[in-house]
Amino acid sequence: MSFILLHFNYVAVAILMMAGLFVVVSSSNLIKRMIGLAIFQTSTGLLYISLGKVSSGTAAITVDAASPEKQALANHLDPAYVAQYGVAGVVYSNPLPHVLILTAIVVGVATLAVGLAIAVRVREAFGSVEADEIEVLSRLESAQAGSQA
Amino acid sequence: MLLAAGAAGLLVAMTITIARAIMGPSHYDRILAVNSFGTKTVLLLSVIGFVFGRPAFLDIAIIYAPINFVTTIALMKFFRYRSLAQPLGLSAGEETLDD
Amino acid sequence: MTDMLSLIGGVCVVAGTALSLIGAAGLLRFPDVYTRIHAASITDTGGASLVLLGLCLIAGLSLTALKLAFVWFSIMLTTPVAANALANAAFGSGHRPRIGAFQIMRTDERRKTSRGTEAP
Amino acid sequence: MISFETLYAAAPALTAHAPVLMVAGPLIAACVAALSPTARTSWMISVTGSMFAAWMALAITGEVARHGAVDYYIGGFAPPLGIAFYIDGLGAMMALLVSSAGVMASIYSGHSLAAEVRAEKHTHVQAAFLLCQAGLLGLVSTGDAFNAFVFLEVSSIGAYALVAIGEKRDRRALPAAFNYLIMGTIGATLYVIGIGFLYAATGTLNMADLSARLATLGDSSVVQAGFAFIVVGLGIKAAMFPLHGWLPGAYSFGPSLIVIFLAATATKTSIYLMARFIFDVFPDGAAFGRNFIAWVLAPLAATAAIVCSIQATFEREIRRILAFSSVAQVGLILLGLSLATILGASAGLFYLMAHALMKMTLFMAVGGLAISLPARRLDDFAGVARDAPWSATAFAAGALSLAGAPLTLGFLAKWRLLEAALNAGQIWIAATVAIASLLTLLYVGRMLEAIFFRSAPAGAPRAVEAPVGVLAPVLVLAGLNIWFGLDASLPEQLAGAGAKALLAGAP
Amino acid sequence: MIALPSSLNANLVIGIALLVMLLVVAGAIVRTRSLLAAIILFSIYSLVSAVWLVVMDAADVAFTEAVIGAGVSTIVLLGAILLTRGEVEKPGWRALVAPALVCAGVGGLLIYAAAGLPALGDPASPANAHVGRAYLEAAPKEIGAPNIVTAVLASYRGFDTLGETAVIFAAGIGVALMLGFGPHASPLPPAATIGDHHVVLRVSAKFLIPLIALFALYVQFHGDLGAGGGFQAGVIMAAAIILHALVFGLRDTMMAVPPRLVRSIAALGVLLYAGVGVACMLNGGAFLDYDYLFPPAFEKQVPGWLLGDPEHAHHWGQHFGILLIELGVLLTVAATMLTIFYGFAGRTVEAIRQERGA
Repeated sequence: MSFILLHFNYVAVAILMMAGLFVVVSSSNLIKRMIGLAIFQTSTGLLYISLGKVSSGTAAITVDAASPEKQALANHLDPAYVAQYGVAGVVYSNPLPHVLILTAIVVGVATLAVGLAIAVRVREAFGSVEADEIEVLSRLESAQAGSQA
Repeated sequence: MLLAAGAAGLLVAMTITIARAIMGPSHYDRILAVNSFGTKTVLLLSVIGFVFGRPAFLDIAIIYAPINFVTTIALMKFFRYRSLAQPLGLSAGEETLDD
Repeated sequence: MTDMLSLIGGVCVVAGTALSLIGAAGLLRFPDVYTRIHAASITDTGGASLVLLGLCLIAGLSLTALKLAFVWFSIMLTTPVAANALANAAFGSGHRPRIGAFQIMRTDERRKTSRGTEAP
Repeated sequence: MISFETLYAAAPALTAHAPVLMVAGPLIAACVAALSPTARTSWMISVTGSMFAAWMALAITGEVARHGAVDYYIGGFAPPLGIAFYIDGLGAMMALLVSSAGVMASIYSGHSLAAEVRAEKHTHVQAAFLLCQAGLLGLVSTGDAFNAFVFLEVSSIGAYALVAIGEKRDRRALPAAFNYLIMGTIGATLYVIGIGFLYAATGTLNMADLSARLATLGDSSVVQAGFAFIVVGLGIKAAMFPLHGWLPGAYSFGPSLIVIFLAATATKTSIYLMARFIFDVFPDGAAFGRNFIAWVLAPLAATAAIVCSIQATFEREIRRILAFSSVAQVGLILLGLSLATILGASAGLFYLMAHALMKMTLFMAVGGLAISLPARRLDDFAGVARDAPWSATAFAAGALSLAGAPLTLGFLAKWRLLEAALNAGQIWIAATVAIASLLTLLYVGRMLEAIFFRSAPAGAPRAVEAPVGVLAPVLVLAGLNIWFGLDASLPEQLAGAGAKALLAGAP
Repeated sequence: MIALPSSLNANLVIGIALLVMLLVVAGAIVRTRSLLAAIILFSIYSLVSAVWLVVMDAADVAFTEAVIGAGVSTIVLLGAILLTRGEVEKPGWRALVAPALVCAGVGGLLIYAAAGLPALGDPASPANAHVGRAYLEAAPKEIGAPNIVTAVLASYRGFDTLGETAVIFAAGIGVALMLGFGPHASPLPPAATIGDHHVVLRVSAKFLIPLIALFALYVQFHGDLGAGGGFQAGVIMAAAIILHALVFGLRDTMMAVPPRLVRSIAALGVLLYAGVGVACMLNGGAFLDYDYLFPPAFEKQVPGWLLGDPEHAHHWGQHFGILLIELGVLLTVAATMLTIFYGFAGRTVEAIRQERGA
């Protein structure tokens, strides 16, 4: 039971990734595909953040040793646990995945913006945002270029 | 304990709001749901800041309310004006585009 | 004294949550957009006020309380305005209330909405 | 005469920081180009930035040749805490390749861009191009797995937008760019997931540290999944055989500035990163690694070499022929690497450089012709040899090299590949290389026949010789195809050093 | 054996509840055919994941996700469907078998790996024990910023952040190239005032806009003390201007903040960031080594009161370095977000105009 609970995050992330990827590869609408791509990218972040969580940890913003906040954070924990895994009496979660995912989120929004901009231009050029229709039009164009000769 | 109960209650309320957002039926219902969901999120963020002993994270709650507002206005303009560029306060939006 | 305040604060938070829950129930159960707006926005502001007041009592006089006041201020500023704008937009786009003085909707339209089809 | 020695001696202070300047130079140039007032100034900034990067790459190559691999700790923090650049023989070779391709492409763009993009957009096009270049240079020099992802994306996002602006010539550029974006982003995201798994298993992101920790760790499902995600993700970016769907569109509809640059570098840098992971980061003895090379990588590469060569033979549009040929040649490069011997790797890397050179020549020549002749199909190029003899000659040099005609670089490259395969006892790989070369002859023959031996139909639009600014880099590259065919010591040294760096402990 | 905190605590339960919510929302996004519903649900998805991130102690990431996912992404997506004029997806999937196989392959591999991953919250897992812990121990001494995420982001992995800024800059260039250089890109039609129904909105927006901008500055300069930083501040700053455009019209906003200026600011931000790196190099340190931001001779001249806390006095190079590069990030991000908004919103006017002309 506890194995399932403590690995639930990873399974949930896997399903979210699959959902995102499924929308990207199966949908024909370009905008919908971008939404799927955004979900796919966001779920990667969830994986990293899950890896960096520390039980009973707190966000990696150091707390003053004298502040009441610090007492509140530490007093319900096993002192041995705090001594081994804490820094200066407080257990913090791992900051590194947070840094990486901040970067990844930024990359995600950049991709989203550029992708949508291209999709808008596709609509202006082809009159459609459905991949199948665009494909037919492109094929037609290639074939026409061939038959004129 | 009371705070945890509060957080749990807010989670239930959020779930119900999501149900409305999924069901629709009209898009206005969805906007309403997302707006109301945003408010509940702000509350939940504030409450869990206290539950976990780090009220410093209220900053996120503070900024979320205005961002939610911006999104709602954008959604509303989408329906009313079919344009994000029009100034508010003009009726239907169609004729105002002409020079 | 602080224990007492924390207790009152906790009760306020729970009360506010209950208000939010009631609002959510209304959002789910009410028949049309306007009644749902009514349910959601009133309970949201009320619930938010209570929850934030409760948290303020727990926090005591500090920077945190100031921040909470700020959150309250921005919720009070934005939620009613957004609700107003939303109702305005919905009315402008031809949605008519299903009950009350504005009920001028035809029967066939009503059937369509109650079936849950997506409005244009 | 300004020799490499004088340049190296001139700026000792700069060369100490060469690894990071090589990346920061084009990055800063990109900002300045975006701020510059006219198309002309932005072009000059672009050329300057690219040349600066090439100079730095030269300095690093010299340093690596003399003293071995170069480390650079960014922010002064030692790895694994900080991000470190690590450039060994392989990295130096790639940096030199990318930056010299950048110089050629930016010089070339001075004239070619005017025909393809509206003038007011030029400043931003040059900025995007410089960002693309900075990204690829960062990718080949960084020693941090996540940092590599960031630079992969810097280069990709610039490239997506640049491919899309080919719409002015042909609207099909837009869906091609969109497709490229979707595939590229899926690839990059899979790579990030793979890095996440490796991070979960080892707790580090620095490649050297990863390698050391993976060696003590042994096999686990997490490491295996990490390996799979990294290889598939980079495989998409490298246009490895069944994942190459984005490439033909992007190469045939983008404006020539970006196409020549991408053709020479984009897939190659991903191959570089993939090789880094397969041979360097993952422990040598990892069973899944060896199985992957033997049962997946090599067969897929062989299939690519043959199937895509056949596809190229049946294509009608000249750029699509070249694009499918690129996928096939990626297969040949990977075949060389998959031998996992020093000889094989050095043959693969040699082929990588040779292919970059010849594809760049070909795309540049075609782009030069297309300035005056807005055509895509092979038939439209009938008889251009008479109207534009210089461009056609350059094209012929590249094409002959691609086909592996004796006395060209391509011949040597193929010969080395054959030799390495026979040496490793992999007869079927040798056979694949031979068959692929024969198939190459077919489509190269078709192209040369149309350009040289057919006459243009009456009334068809005639080509005009490309302007000097375009012709000069094309002819230089064409000359290099022949020159290196006669004296291949430079690429040979680079490839040899690269292979040694890649397979430190292999036979 | 040290007793781990009980596995079933409030943290875990709330986290799982939120993940279930995420799964439901994602399922609904996959199912719905209405693009608008998908966008609204995506905005909810971002919000839920922001709360989840707070539960997982990733306050900075949650901040970013909230302002990006629920704010900018939604608005950009709305702009895109306005321009593509398709609110409803065509019925029928393309082909279901191949996509399902691809997803099953990826998902299977993920779940195969998941079984081998350490349990959630294991403090001794390799990921948490090695470099991550080293940052927690080293950053307060070496950098001096209480927010360790900011310290790692800006200092240890400052080069990643430079790359990230470059990515955003590239995206701004890309969107500008696609949408923002049109023949009528900046001058918009004059606004004719017809009956004004939105007095409430206009008045409250006048209140809110300076407030949001002020808060952006707070997030910017508070970034090394609490959650926040240049990136979040940039997005919030852009949100303030976007709100202005939404309420008072794009034309007025573009007159106040011209698109050309915005594009230049984006480049200047990256330039500032890289310039700090080069300055450190010229003073004898490595690229982005803020300890060398000021030449030593200059550092001796600094009056004591400026250094403040004597305990952290030797970090002032780091402190100012982080401040400067965060400013660069702020400029680039705010300017790029605005460029993107201008691109999408400005195009709408043009599209409608073209349609009417045709």
